[in-house]
Amino acid sequence: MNIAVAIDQIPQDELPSASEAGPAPKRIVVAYGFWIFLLSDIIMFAAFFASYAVLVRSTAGGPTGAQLFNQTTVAIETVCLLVSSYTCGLMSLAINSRRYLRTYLGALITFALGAAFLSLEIREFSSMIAIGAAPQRSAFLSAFFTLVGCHGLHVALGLIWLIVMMVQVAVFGFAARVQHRLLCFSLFWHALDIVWVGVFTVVYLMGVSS
Amino acid sequence: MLSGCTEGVLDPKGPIALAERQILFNALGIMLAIVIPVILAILGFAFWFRASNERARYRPDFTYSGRLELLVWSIPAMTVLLVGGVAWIGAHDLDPGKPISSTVKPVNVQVVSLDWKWLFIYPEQGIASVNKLVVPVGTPISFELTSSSVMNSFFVPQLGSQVYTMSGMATRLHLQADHLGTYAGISAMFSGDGFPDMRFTVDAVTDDRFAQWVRQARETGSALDKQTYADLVKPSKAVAPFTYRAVAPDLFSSIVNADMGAQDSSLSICSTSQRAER
Amino acid sequence: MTDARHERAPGDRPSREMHASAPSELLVYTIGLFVAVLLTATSFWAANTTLLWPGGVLLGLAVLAIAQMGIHLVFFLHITSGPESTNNVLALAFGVLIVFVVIAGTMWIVADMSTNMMMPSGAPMSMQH
Amino acid sequence: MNLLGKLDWNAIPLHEPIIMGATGFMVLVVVVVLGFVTAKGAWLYLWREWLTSVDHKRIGTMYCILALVMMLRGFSDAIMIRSQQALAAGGAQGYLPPEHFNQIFSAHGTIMILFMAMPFVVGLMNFAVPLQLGVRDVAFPTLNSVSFWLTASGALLVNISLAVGEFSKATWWGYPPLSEMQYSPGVGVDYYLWSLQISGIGTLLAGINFVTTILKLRAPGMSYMRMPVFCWTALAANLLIVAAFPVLTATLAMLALDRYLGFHFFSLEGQGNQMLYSNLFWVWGHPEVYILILPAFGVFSEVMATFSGKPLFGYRSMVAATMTICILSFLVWLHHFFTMGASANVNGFFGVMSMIIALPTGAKVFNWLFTMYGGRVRFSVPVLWSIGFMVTFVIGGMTGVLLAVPPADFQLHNSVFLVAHFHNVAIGGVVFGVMAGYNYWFPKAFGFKLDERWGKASFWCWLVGFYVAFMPLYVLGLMGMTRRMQHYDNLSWRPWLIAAAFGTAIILVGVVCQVVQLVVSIRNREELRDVTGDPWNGRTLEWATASPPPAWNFAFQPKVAELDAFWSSKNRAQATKDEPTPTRKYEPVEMPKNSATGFVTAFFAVVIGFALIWHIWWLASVGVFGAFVTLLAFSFRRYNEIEVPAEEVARFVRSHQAGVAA
Ligand code: HEO
Ligand code: HEM
Ligand SMILES: [Cu+2]
Repeated sequence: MNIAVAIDQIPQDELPSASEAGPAPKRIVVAYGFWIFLLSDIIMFAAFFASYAVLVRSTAGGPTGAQLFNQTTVAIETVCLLVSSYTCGLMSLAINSRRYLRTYLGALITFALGAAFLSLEIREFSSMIAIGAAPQRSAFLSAFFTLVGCHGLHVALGLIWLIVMMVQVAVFGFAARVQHRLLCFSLFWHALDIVWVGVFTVVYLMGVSS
Repeated sequence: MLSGCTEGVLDPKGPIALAERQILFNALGIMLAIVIPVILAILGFAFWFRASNERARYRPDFTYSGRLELLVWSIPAMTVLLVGGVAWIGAHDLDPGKPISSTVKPVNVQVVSLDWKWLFIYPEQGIASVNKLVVPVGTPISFELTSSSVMNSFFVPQLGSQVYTMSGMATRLHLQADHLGTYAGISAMFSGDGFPDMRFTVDAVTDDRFAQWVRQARETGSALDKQTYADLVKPSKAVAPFTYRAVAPDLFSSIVNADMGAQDSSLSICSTSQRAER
Repeated sequence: MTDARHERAPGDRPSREMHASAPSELLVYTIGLFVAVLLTATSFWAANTTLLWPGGVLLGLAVLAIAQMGIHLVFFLHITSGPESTNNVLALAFGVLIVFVVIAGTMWIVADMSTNMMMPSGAPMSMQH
Repeated sequence: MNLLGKLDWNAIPLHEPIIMGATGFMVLVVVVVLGFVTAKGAWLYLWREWLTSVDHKRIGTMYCILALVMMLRGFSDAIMIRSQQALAAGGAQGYLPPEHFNQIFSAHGTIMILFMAMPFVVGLMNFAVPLQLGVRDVAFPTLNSVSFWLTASGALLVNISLAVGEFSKATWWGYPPLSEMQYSPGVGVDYYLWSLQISGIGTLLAGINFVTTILKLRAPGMSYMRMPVFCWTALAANLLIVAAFPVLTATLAMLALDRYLGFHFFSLEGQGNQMLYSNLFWVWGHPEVYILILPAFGVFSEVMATFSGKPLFGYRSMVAATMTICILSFLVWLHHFFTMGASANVNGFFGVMSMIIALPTGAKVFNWLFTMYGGRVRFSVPVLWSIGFMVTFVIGGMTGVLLAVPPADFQLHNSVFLVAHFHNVAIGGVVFGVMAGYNYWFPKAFGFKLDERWGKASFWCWLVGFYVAFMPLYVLGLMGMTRRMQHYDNLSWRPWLIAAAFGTAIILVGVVCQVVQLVVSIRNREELRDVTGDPWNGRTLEWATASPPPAWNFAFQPKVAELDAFWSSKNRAQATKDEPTPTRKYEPVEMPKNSATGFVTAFFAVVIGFALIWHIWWLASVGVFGAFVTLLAFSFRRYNEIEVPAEEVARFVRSHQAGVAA
């Protein structure tokens, strides 16, 4: 039979609900896809958190968290990330209103804070390794370096991404596609903050207080 | 047909294996009661409603029926309820860590899986045996198990439950042999090249014979201390059974702890580096 | 920019036309930052104080962390319970469920086995002990 | 410093005749294929139309081809295991020494699960889901291509391990400490790690893509309760991918850190915890088997409804069952290690949870049953596979429930009874399912049907062969035979193992029939041609377009007002036959542009994987850099879409309609 006819036979009436509205616009599709990616990423972190929780007491005679962690550093790191999340939010506002200068400024501050966080973390890691508390020392330290390092790696990737995005803003302006990516970036950056809340609570604060 | 086969889990020689076989049969019976009718229905429906069958009524609108839907979910639910009950109660009754209640005093055996052989330490008797486990019948045997290197699983099918052996940990198992005889024991967890030869035999003997065996063992062979253990731990395949006249008292716990503290790590390192050289 | 019939993209705020009374976006971020800093400070305080019963500290830290994650979701990621973000919330709920199952399940199972196996001192176990 | 890391000529097992024979054969096949392509001058065509294609139909087809090729590889391994065990009884050692045998079964398990079954189900979803949803492509077409090529990279690495170095000897689980450097110093485990890691990331990206596609891209009017069941099962499977694969990624990363940098997650020293690996592995591993079976369930649902000439019975209950299985599959993983020493409460809890999965699964079986009831069942090849599945799967499911009873598992764990169980569900469920799907959608993909006679022959050989090959294993398991035995003493096992080998030979005939079926069908394609686009009297939207569908799938966006949209629209059209074709204005179609991103990224992924396996650090860095630059280049591409002119769309529709009328 005639297929074009067949499709036309389907009654076409009002389309009320969102689930019947047909394919969603690109911005929603992209952001939703990225949302799902973030969830999967957080599930990966969950596996590292679980491993950390299991191995936290397995110090093999080596140093414990309470002996190693410096709360002041962690507090500064936390502030860096929190404020960078805020400036990242301001950057999204600037993007929505298509203001170049504010966008660059927001990105710059976000980048600087992220980089500060990262350098603090690297300092912390290298000072630990210097006193023999390297990941090879014990299962606890393996789990610690992996969990915290994985978050740090995400921050580093975020910084590279941010640079690339600023170049794209410069090259393409606020093209739809660039805007979608910037939306994803801000989702990513905020999600890293959420993971960090888990990290500083479970690793640093619980590790020190118990 | 199956029960004629020797050496399997369907030919139990002790209370644990017996109970497990019963659970197996019960669960199977409950499920077959639903699975067989389902299979017959599939074949029957497919045959009757074949397109070429003029007599079958075509009912394209038969796509939902609340009553059938209820049935569809409740039949499996009933079965699951029954089998689930079996599983829950069975898991508790036959928990490998649960001692067997008996008036007879249990015999303790410490099991170490090595590459690729089994070491059985009798702490009370002060002897040890490789690849051969001798137990008195009618007496609960209380096992503590560990491994010198990779994971293995201690398993005597005719006596019942298996349990993993892992280095740095001690798992628990309780078995009992009710009949005289010789039973096959294996590792049920793949452990590398020598795995298929990781067999041992279980001799279930009378109390007298057991005492006699212990006496004999005390008189022959060498003593098992950290030095001889370091020799034993070297990888080897298909080792013929032999015994040790004496055992260093804390050997088992030092094997369990070998990799935990720094003090005695030589034990596990020596086994592993040699194997790695292969 | 988004079609009104469709749900919202994660991270997007409800469009101003639909919610004329919605607070300004800058304000939302600022409130978020403020509350997050407050919660963080409380966490650091709770971890170091001797005023609290030790078991309570862990509980308190956990609650504070969950609260803070919620704040981030609402104020920074703009997740709301409205009908136009049902899918976003559902996906989030699925993720949270899995995260919970993975972490709690793993800790439960390994802790249970460890206690069963008479692990020597310093044995792995869950952090709650 | 050594420029080639651990790699040298000794890595190639020149002294092993079996390996070299297999390698030679593989190389020969590759050379023949490449030569054929060159002779036909088809390189450019291949590059433009396939390797760089981002069309979901093409990618789906390539997934299926990859799966079929890997099935041959995995099946050859199975034949070797079976023949070895038929020979190596008593004192005999057979023809495969342990280090070789152990690689073979490890490779077989890894390949069958990750490089045969996974690509096959992902391929079917790729092909069918966007068509069924009535849309033009998946949410992220280029990402889709990346996913496919990453999966192919993993498969390639596994096959390279045959010729260069070795594959893992530590089973498809890779349990430490056996898989740690200490006990597996060779490169085998590294091949395992990186091939799984790379393909796993590809699969994860595919999962994200499909969840987004199904939730955000559907034809107007297609509310959730109007979605075809296959889409529902695909949604569930992809949600499981998104939730489970990150755990695999993390777990493998930890094992890699142990092996490469001396970390102590699972090692004996440093207080690592081997139980943690088993636990995390099965957190992924159990959902993984449902990722495989759920799409198969979807295929059976489509096939049973279509060939019974009736809507699926109990659609809502099917949807509910699918989503219940999706959630429950995350609550049962401990049933793979009941014998590790957990307490009775833990074992009991996970035992009971496992059984609860039998509930929705049972509901599904009954619903298929009632779909046949009152129908007119046409016994085409897809239906045969489906009915074969129903009968076989309930047996396999039943033995699964039996294994979920902890005391029974204490005795049957790691026995060949377990091997029988999972082949019973993996072959009787997944393989039968993908075969049904392959026969069902083939005419849609290529415009002609597959030969029925050879298809039926293949089905019967597989069915009978399966029973002969695996029922003996149930018996052997009860006789106390463990899995993974390179040789054994007990002579009473031997007759059963010979029977099993014989069954495998019957399956081999089935596999040959499949190959013949394909060749014969291609040769007779003109007789088997289907011009209508709807050879089976289908119900869902994929049958509403031409076969093969144009790149843009549908000239006009279909609108949906009920379940089984195409079926009801056909019925309605029959009632109002004489109405004239409404004249419609064709509009240009925007299509995603081809991209080499996937192919090139995956090329670098192979480089990275290979370099890491052989500790060639500089090469790994080059690979990372190359992959990064590739992705960067893609992100700077100015135009991602091309426009198909309205006239071309119109021309296609007219010629298709002319074909239908003729
Ligand atoms: C596609 C793959 C697949 C599927 C669908 C299943 C389905 C199931 N599996 Fe299996 N499995 C699969 C693949 C595997 N399983 C394994 C191992 C395995 C083990 C571990 C055994 C051990 O290691 O000792 C258990 C306990 C189960 C249980 C189950 C259960 C309860 C189901 C249920 O989902 C089945 C539900 C279906 C039923 C029950 C039939 C239909 C229902 C009817 C007709 C209703 C009425 C019936 C009843 C209520 C009984 N599986 C392994 C081992 C891996 C390895 O060790 O290497 C693999 C690969
Ligand atoms: C086509 C016919 C097949 C045959 C004849 C076959 C045969 C075998 C054999 C003999 C073993 C080893 C059993 C043992 O350890 O003693 C095995 C293991 C295995 N098979 Fe198959 N198989 C087939 C198909 C499949 C399929 C389709 C899958 C999955 C989708 C699969 C998955 C596995 C797995 C996971 C293992 C375990 C590997 C390990 O122990 O690490 N097989 N198979
Ligand atoms: Cu399972």
